[in-house]
Amino acid sequence: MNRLAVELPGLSLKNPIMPASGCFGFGKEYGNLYDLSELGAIMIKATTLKSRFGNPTPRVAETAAGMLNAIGLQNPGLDKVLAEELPRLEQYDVPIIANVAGSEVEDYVQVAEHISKARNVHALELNISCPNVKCGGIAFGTDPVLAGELTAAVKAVSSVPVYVKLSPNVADITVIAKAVEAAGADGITMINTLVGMRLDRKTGRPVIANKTGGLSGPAVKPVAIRMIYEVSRAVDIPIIGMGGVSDTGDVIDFLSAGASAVAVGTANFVNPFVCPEIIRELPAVLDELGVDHITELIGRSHAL
Amino acid sequence: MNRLAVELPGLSLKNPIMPASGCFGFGKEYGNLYDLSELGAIMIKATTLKSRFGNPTPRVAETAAGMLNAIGLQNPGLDKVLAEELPRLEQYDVPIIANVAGSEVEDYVQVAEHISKARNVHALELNISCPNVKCGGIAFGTDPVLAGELTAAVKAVSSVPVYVKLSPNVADITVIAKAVEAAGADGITMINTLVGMRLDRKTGRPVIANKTGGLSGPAVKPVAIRMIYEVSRAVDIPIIGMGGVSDTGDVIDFLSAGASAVAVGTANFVNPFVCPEIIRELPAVLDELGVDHITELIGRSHAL
Amino acid sequence: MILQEQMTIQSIREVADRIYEMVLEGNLVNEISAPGQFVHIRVNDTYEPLLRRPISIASFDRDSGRMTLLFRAEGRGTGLLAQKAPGSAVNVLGPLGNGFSPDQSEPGSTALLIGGGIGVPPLYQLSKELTARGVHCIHVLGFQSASAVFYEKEFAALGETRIVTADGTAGEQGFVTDSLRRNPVDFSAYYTCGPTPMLQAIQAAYPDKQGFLSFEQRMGCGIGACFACVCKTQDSDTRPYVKVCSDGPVFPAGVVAI
Amino acid sequence: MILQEQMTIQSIREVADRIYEMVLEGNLVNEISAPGQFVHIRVNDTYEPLLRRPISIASFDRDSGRMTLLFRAEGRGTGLLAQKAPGSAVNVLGPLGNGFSPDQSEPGSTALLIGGGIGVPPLYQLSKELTARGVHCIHVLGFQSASAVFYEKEFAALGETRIVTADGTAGEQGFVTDSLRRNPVDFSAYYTCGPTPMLQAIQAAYPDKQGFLSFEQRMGCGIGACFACVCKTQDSDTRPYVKVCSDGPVFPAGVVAI
Ligand SMILES: Cc1cc2nc3c(=O)[nH]c(=O)nc-3n(C[C@H](O)[C@H](O)[C@H](O)COP(=O)(O)OP(=O)(O)OC[C@H]3O[C@@H](n4cnc5c(N)ncnc54)[C@H](O)[C@@H]3O)c2cc1C
Ligand SMILES: Cc1cc2nc3c(=O)[nH]c(=O)nc-3n(C[C@H](O)[C@H](O)[C@H](O)COP(=O)(O)OP(=O)(O)OC[C@H]3O[C@@H](n4cnc5c(N)ncnc54)[C@H](O)[C@@H]3O)c2cc1C
Ligand SMILES: Cc1cc2nc3c(=O)[nH]c(=O)nc-3n(C[C@H](O)[C@H](O)[C@H](O)COP(=O)(O)O)c2cc1C
Ligand SMILES: Cc1cc2nc3c(=O)[nH]c(=O)nc-3n(C[C@H](O)[C@H](O)[C@H](O)COP(=O)(O)O)c2cc1C
Ligand code: FES
Ligand code: FES
Repeated sequence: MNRLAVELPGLSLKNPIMPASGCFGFGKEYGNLYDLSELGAIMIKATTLKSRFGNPTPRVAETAAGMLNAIGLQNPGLDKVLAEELPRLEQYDVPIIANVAGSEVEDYVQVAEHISKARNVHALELNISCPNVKCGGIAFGTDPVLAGELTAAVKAVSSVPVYVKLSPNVADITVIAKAVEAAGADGITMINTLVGMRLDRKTGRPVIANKTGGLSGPAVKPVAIRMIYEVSRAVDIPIIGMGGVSDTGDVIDFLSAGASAVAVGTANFVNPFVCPEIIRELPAVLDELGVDHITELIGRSHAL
Repeated sequence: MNRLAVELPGLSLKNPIMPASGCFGFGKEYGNLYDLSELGAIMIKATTLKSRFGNPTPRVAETAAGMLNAIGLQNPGLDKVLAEELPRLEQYDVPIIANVAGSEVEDYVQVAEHISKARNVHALELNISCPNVKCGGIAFGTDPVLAGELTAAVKAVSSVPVYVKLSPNVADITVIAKAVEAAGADGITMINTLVGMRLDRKTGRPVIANKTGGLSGPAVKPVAIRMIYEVSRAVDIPIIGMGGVSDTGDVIDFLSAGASAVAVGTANFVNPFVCPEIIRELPAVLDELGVDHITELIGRSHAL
Repeated sequence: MILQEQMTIQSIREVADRIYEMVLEGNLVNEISAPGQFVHIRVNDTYEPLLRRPISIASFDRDSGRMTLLFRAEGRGTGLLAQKAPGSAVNVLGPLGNGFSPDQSEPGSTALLIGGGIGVPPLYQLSKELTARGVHCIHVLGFQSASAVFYEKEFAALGETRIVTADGTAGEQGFVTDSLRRNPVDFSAYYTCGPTPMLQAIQAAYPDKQGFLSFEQRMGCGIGACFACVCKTQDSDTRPYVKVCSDGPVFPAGVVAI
Repeated sequence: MILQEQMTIQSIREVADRIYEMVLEGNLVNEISAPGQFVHIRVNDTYEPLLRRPISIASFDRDSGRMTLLFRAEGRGTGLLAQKAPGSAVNVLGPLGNGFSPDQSEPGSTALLIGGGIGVPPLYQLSKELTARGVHCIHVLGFQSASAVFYEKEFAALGETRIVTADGTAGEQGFVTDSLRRNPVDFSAYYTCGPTPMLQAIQAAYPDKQGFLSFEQRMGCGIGACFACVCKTQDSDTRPYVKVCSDGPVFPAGVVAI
């Protein structure tokens, strides 16, 4: 028995650990450091219909136990991702979750339709929560009606299960979660980044050229845990949790909060080997906790 | 000329530094450590009509560069605050900002009416953003209509200017800010805490008895800075900024973002002398920045 | 008076499995007024860990300006504290709280001192002061297992000392209350510090004795301002709550609702 | 191959005002392939500071397994790095990026090496390699003021070395470009590293020369995955952008749009 295996819609994960979208590119660079087949899955960088250059630099800034980014969904566009990035990832025994972004419903639909047909794409992650682009993205993620409509439109064309990535920049995240569940989402991924800003001490001006950026890293973990706890009680579809996961203990916390699998973002920049290290450490932690199978940890926080 | 003096509605501050509500009690304990007359002002602990015991313990938990609290507005109630706490503070040459909380509009109104008549209370801080009590508090802070109605009701009875304390747990904080401005608020204080959760590693259960708590400290600073930046562009009333302020550099950042004065919360627990230390360091920092008067720093981030 | 001071580490050594003894020197020692007071330690000057850690004063000596702490390297904060080198400085806030009053025991009387795990340290200074007053001290000290036992000799030098371990690898097997049930002792007042269930059991076992209990609670400020560390009281009409940091950590039996 | 290694600090010393020279030993040195590559350093194992810091390799020696870094204690991260003690370990990721190619200069030719401030370090290894190839090196090194000047002797040992300071407290007064305008030099290729305005001025000053520029950019991953460090290119049709960390930090003149 594989004590780490987790079954989710479209995804037979050998372990519940995967790099988060935007923090791992299309796997090429990390693939030079370790065997990507070790991973449970890979969430690739957001893909849009046309290639995007993204925002001006500086695009990142450090904050206390966190970082801000405003990459602005830079990516080579659907055609190149289909022609180059996804085929290169076929050498690994690892399911790909394709992060889909756009400005209009129609953009999302077109990307979803085509990318969901790629051989190694086992699920889509609908990015309705990117805070760093002017149109689209977060607008869908803060309005339950728009979020539901977009989900339904993408579900209608996707060949694989659809996960919707939620924004934490809302008053009540369960409202959005229920809306996308009702619209047919197969799962939820959360959280995307909190909108933040850092100023230059000397000039007083924003450090990031885009002014605001998305806050990620250990600083946001308490918010992520709380929201996953709330959403996992509000919906019946599974959650892939993220937001500050940096070590094996964090993975335990996210599963306990109610996530069924866990994505690692910013921590890849701090320690590029963090994902395989966590995967190797997990069995010993299960022993310590007296747990046979990792799925027993899911939702422990809800026990009365 | 006092290079640190700031004039705000109801408040002639000798410097823009004050302890944040709930992080300084009613000044008694810190008054044993240093002379409270050094402070620009004091925001006292939330006062409710009746005394409150608050939430069960544990009430605090540490997080990466932050902490969670769920005190639950414990306070001795309006009568005791008027009879004991406020008179004791009269020995100091420092304006008091009274933090007013309640469950119903009527509670707020009663507390506001009476406490605003106390000799040393120069302004009210309407707490519509406490995440740690079941009724009231945050409910008002996430609904612009309720927030406006409450503000107007309190303004109608208050003998001193009314500042409204905003919650960061919203999708668009400018909407609430504009609503309370329109309802007659004299100023805004922000941000209160972000709702978060920490789980016990062994049991998977929430560490805090109340389950969720309010996240404060350096971790939330980028969110506070961003929101102050946004609100200071959206309204014409002044802002007292807070959220992670721990040193003199942070004060510069908050003023640059658009705050006219700055409150220090969690940092008092880390260094009980942090407020007077910052006040003493500020003139040298103004020199370094080549600034004559501290008010020149306000809103620097908005420059094009 | 409460000071915030950069105290110098005179020595640090592991006295039992993950239990460290740290000797600190500074002016703060002059301000200590009673055994059972504690200090609030900032383990480094970064934001991680952010909060201070409360640690009891295990013993102190005004002449040398030194005090001893005994702590378990438990989580992140105490783990970092254990790695400090002699000669380096630690940011200490204290002395805090109200400790035990050795005056409560008459010279010639017998005091029972019951400690559990990292609740043992403050009893050491207390026993020294009681013994100096001519009070006869009996120590019953509970630990998880032999590897966790510390300061056995130090306590034995002051009076009868029973070691009790949960797994029986040292001294008697069981909890301190088991030992006291098996072999009762005669005493006039008890003083105890340890995990809450232990305090509860002891208070229940000696309803008629004068007793003093030292409590633990998660803390924010450590000085009474933040209301993090409150406990409900048994007589809630006269005094609805107490704060462990500033009203305690030591309370007479019957005050705190446990 | 890129390694993540706990490298041992052999020595650390302040060579100018807030400029530190740190010698590190480890296997990573075997992987260095060119002058101008950099490493990405995690200054401690807490979350504060969170991100790694990019620092150029100033020189290295495969035989001893050692490399030298020169960095300015600027903010929080480099400030902590400067406090490290010899014998302790630092978490280093590298070698990263593509450096300068000494092969681009023929033996016997003259190379102009222009450095500004903390852009000076990578030029040292470059000059060593060029000189070893028989290339004649002229160094023009710009600093804020006399107190910030470092490695003047080391560069002078390799070839003609001009020091230029903004305030004139050492060498010539002005910027490196002022110096080169006042006293032009004859050379076949230039190599430069420093603040972007300096790179811009140099590229503009020598439009017809072969040149290689090393760029700085705020970084996340340091290995090409996060798109934090992109720059627009001059010929955006064939290649819309480059990443400083993995495509650079060194680019031939005319590639990056500055
Ligand atoms: C009045 C008092 C006196 C104490 N005296 C001693 C002593 O002499 N020796 C000793 O080893 N321990 C003592 N403790 C317990 C000690 O404070 C905790 O073990 C320590 O705070 C744990 O910190 P950490 O960094 O190891 O753990 P972490 O898990 O990193 O701590 C996370 C947070 O929880 C708090 N916390 C965790 N456990 C406790 C606890 N048991 N009590 C209060 N807060 C806790 C921490 O202070 C911190 O804020 C005392 C506690 C109190 C309240
Ligand atoms: C390829 C490359 C090579 C470099 N080589 C050297 C060198 O050899 N010697 C040296 O002293 N400096 C070098 N730098 C600059 C050095 O990385 C920064 O001075 C350092 O990151 C500042 O960190 P801090 O902790 O001191 O400042 P902080 O203000 O705490 O830094 C905050 C954040 O901003 C980033 N940052 C700040 N300044 C810079 C900068 N100029 N470039 C990139 N990121 C920055 C930090 O990495 C960090 O993420 C190099 C930069 C790059 C990109
Ligand atoms: C540099 C960077 C780029 C990101 N790009 C994307 C993206 O393209 N699509 C997306 O859905 N999320 C993106 N994110 C958000 C992460 O996937 C993740 O939700 C968030 O960072 C929280 O996780 P962490 O704290 O582990 O980083 C990005 C985050 C970072 C730091
Ligand atoms: C222990 C604690 C108690 C608090 N109690 C109150 C309160 O009674 N009323 C209120 O408006 N805010 C309260 N706050 C919020 C603070 O005033 C402040 O808005 C917040 O903590 C952010 O600032 P900081 O990061 O500097 O702590 C409390 C915060 C803490 C940490
Ligand atoms: S810890 Fe703040 S009141 Fe006790
Ligand atoms: S720093 Fe991540 S791509 Fe260059």
